[in-house]
Amino acid sequence: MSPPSETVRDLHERMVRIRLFEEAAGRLFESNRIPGFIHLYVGQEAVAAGVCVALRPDDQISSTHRGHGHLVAKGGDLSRMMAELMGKATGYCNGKGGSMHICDLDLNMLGANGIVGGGVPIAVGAGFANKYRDNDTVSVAFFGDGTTNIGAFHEAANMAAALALPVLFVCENNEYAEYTARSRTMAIDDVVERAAAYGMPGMVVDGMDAVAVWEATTRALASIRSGTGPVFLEAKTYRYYNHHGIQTLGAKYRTDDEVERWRSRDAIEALEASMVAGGVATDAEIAAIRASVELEVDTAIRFAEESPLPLVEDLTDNVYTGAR
Amino acid sequence: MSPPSETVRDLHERMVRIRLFEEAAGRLFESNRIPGFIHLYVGQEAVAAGVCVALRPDDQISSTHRGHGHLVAKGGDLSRMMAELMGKATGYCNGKGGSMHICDLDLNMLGANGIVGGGVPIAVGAGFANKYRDNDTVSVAFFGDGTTNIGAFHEAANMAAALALPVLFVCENNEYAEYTARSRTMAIDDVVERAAAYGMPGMVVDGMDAVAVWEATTRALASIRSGTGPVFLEAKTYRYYNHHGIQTLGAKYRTDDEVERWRSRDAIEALEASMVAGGVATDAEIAAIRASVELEVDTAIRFAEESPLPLVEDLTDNVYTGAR
Amino acid sequence: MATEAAERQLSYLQAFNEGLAQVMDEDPDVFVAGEDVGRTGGVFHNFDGLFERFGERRMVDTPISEQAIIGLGIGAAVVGLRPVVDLMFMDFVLVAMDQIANQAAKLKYMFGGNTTLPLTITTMGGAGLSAGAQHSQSLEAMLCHVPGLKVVMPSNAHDLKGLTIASVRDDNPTIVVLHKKLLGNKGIVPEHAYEVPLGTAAVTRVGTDVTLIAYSRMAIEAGAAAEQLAGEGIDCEVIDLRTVSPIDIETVLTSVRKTNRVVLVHEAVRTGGLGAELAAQIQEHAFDYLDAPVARVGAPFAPVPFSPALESAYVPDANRIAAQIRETLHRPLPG
Amino acid sequence: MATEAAERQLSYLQAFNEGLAQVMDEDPDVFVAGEDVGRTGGVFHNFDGLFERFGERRMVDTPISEQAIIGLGIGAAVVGLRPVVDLMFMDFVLVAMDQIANQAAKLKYMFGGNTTLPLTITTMGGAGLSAGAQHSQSLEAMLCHVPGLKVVMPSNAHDLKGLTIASVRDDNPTIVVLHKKLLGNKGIVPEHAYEVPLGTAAVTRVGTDVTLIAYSRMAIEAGAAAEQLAGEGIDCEVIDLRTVSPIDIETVLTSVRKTNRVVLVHEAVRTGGLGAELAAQIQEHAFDYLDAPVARVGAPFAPVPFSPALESAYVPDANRIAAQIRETLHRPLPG
Ligand SMILES: Cc1ncc(C[n+]2csc(CCOP(=O)(O)OP(=O)(O)O)c2C)c(N)n1
Ligand SMILES: Cc1ncc(C[n+]2csc(CCOP(=O)(O)OP(=O)(O)O)c2C)c(N)n1
Ligand SMILES: [Mg+2]
Ligand SMILES: [Mg+2]
Repeated sequence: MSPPSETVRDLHERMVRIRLFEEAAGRLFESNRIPGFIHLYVGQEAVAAGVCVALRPDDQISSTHRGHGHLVAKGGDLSRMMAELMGKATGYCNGKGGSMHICDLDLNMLGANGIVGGGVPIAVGAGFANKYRDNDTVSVAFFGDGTTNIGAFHEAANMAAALALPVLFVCENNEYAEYTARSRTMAIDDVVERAAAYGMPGMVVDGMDAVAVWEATTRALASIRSGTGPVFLEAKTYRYYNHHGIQTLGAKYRTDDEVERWRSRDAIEALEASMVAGGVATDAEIAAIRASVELEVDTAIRFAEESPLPLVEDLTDNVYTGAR
Repeated sequence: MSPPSETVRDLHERMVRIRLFEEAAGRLFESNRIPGFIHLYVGQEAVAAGVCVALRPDDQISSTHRGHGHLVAKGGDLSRMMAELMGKATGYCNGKGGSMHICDLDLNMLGANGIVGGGVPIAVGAGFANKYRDNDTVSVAFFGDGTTNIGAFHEAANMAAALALPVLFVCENNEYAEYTARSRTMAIDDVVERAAAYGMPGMVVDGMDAVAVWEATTRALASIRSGTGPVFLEAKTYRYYNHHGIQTLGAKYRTDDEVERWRSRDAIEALEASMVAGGVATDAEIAAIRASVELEVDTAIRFAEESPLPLVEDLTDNVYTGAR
Repeated sequence: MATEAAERQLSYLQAFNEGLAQVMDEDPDVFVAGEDVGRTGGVFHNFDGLFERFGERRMVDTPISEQAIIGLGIGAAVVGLRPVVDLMFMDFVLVAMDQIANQAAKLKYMFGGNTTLPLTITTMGGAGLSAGAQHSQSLEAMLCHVPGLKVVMPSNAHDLKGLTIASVRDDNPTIVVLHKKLLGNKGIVPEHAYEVPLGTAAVTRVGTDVTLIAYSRMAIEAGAAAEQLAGEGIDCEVIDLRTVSPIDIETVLTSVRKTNRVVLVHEAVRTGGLGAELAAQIQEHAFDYLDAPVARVGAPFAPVPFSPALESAYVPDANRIAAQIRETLHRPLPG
Repeated sequence: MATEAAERQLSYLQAFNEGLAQVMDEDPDVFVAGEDVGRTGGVFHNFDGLFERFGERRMVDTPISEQAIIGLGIGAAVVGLRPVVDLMFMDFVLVAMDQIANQAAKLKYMFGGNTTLPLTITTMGGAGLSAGAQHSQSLEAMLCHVPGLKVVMPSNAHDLKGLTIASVRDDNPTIVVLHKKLLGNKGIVPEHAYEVPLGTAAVTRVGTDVTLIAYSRMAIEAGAAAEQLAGEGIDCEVIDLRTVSPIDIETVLTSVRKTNRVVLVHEAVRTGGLGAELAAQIQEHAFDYLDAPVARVGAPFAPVPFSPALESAYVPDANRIAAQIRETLHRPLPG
């Protein structure tokens, strides 16, 4: 099942949007224009793009501390995203959430999450609602390899399987949880081996190949929409930057060599090469896309920087719906 | 690996001690002489006995809400147990714990637990200490099938595997969690399928066959003591009474037929038959054991009934070690 | 309303069940999920008959997975359903605390308001059944410290039904805490689907000498203490908070300004319990009205003991409350 | 002790690290387990160098499994080790609350005293770094409500080292809460392995007009407020609680009986915070000494906002504390 050119271009553009947004966010973080913590998605773009291009707009996703990529891939507005990262009133969460809680309910992006595993049960809840409404919508839980070690993940995965809910579990296996190699926290070769514990079909895909991710997701979604229950998809990928912040090389928990090896398989470059080779796009067209996204990112930065800070008067707004 | 006659007699006696203690506790509960909740172990005796006979005295066990059988099998004093169930000052926990928190640290029985899954991480902690001390002691976590659905179990199992700890995970699969059939809470045929998710060797054994449990445990312990990490053992068994209390037949969540089918394979009766057939014991010897245990249980009941209640002055003792 | 209907008696348990059934009837988006809530009807029979009536689509048995049970409710609520999820015992709140306090409570705020979270959590609190340290706790103080949650702890059948309905209809995460020792208590319960508004206390006895403030089962014990003291010529006003977050502080202060003395009662551990917050607020807002320290009656600083001999000394009762009232009253006016 | 040693300066972080290293040196049964505590030396560098010094046997990296991390500590403690387990952020206490509050806290009591539980939990609390609603909380009130736990929240390098050592040596489950905004603060720290005894507050400034009670970072802000007010002729006594469970109520009451006015400060949400318990106890025990209501300064009833513009208004500071002190002092004596 090869994707139509339209789809390939879509995959590409979403990846570029993620990449350029994240690189910009990293620079702004480095220069203290973004406060707090930042967990960049750079390197993993093929996963978010591959999955989200395969989704329908009504399909929901729940995300993680490394959530910008998921929101961009689901169609997030870069200006409102950047404004949120800067803590501005015009941000997605009016500055109250920040990087780790960014969300767009209208796009059915149910939020990044600061708690490892915190978002997985929420996706399962959305999946429950879809089945309850019998509407063939699917919810997707994105999570990392390290997250499969936490209780909330386990309970949520089993719950989805036991109730045969329409949920796609997407494990972005970048081989590290913070600064700890996966091999030291689980005694299995592939995370997908966990799927069988729930009686869930498991699939593995090259997370540096957007088309492969799209194909795998498309197949998984067909199975899920047929009503047979959840599917587990492991995408092998890599984050270029450190867990947090913007360092790439020189870390002591992984070798520069390893980083370079993964970067040499960069998902965007690979797709661009194949697009050009396959006649899906010319170099000029690709450059134009990059330029247009760059403009969009610049606009987003300007929007964010010029946006007002939230008002202290609004500090305790939105703790409750309605009067407390 | 067939057990010596001595071992078979040991298995038998421990099972009889559990059975008669539990039947007595059930009657006392029915007549309101034991307060609170009671989760009887009757039907599952072969598991606790089979495992604990294979253990060394220094091996630790952690237990569950259905924990009397584990303590009896580890050598628990019936008088102090019965006194605890009755809330007496002479009980194992001076009346402060009750059925769900019964323990004997001297016997390395680290406590029953009222929280499903609560005791599993504790066994893993004991296993960590054993490895830390390099003493080739093993810790055992007993837990039910339903417990494998909770996060604490998952985290503990994975932790033990990741750190290659000397822990034996014993799942007593009695096919129900309270009043819910296992098939409705997990989409797998055998609980042991979960072992692979942790990279743990998994074994299945007939939990109505004490000798088989003993053999499987003995093999598992040899593997664990060799330093290769934890093992998962699923024992297929059945509880004769309801989840809580003393009803057996007439429940709406399982058929009487099913209950009778399991009871017809009663582990104690089966072992007794094979002991007689194999010349390990005569009918008279078996009757003598039953009689002697009955006496012990009667003594325990008398001890418990005649024991004083805890003093209200001691209500806030033992919240802390030393002055607060 | 006809008189006979108004006088109909239901047990606390039946009142809960009826309230829940009525909100399920009126709103097809309401479902219930939890351990043994479906086919079994709840281990306390709290959901009896609802499976037969609403079917397995709406009465959902779950695995033993408290975190995922709450998460299921959160996710379903975020996308527009109105879930009721059950934690069998209040002690299990601690197992699911991340999903309750880090997720459910904060989502709306963290999302800048862009969601509602019409989630109801039902659970069973309290001691008195020799259920031991992990099945007897009253943990409301932890929940009341978490912005974003509402918590109700009704003491009688009427309030329980009305607060259950109000909680399910409310658009915020709300925890309905039943008391496991009250299940059989009968009371007059109207048949229609009425609400007891969240955040409203009830003055259940009017008096002038001292204000007794309690909730859940302790409201009953407080009433008994007041009754007992009436014979001694002591005239207690009794307030049943009913909702513990938010607290109806106006009703409390109005009474305190009249009686000038206060005794707070709860089953929870005294230290750091809800009584601390009430005492702090009362002295903040009615300092000059107080003729004696605000007194607190609660459990000692220990886990709940198993033995009935200890548990009965652990849990406050009418006698201990009465003793505290006498002490509070016998304190001479500051001179 | 030589003068130069006594004057040696260490940062808060270094003091923690040194204290921990010293108890590890003195007792081979002490080990540390948690996420990235080993090879990485902790994400806050809190465990820097300990892996190199004590090796992977004693500095144990774990999977992301907060429940099992605490459970590992409990099990190891029950069989005789003296574990230190780390929860990277205090917010994650909620993920492991069952193991902390239902297991660790209650085990000794439930077992009728037949065990000790020399377990130390280290964690990092507090706001001020724009870390958002799930990485900035101060949740001590929940922990202080749980019998069986001890909780320390030091405000400076000296106390942190001494309390860390005392906590690890203590035979009870103790939670050492560092404040992530204090990590670089320097102070004089003796080199030897000294203890600051658990449960002892420090009077960090002697004064007569009002008693300011705080802990963790707010003790610093309280000191700054006192400094600021000294210029206005207001003479504050400042108490740094240091241990929040158990509270050193004697030191508090002695001061209150002298100053007759109290302002309590913490970073946690005001409602149901530790200030409530303190206010309740103070008016219980020193009612006749109070010339004004015990005042509480704390965070508003909302999750911690991300934006620095909001967060700085959310977290109390010297100015807000000073304003409250002025208000508390300007209240006329009851007449
Ligand atoms: C409950 C909890 N524990 C620990 C953390 C700290 N933490 C944040 S991200 C992370 C690693 C997550 O690893 P993984 O799931 O593989 O995702 P990745 O960062 O690789 O994308 C950790 C330990 C947290 N946020 N929540
Ligand atoms: C965290 C938690 N959730 C729910 C319960 C209530 N509960 C007690 S035992 C039990 C069923 C356990 O099933 P299983 O693990 O199969 O053990 P079994 O009772 O069959 O021996 C449940 C749900 C509990 N005690 N703790
Ligand atoms: Mg990872
Ligand atoms: Mg079972």
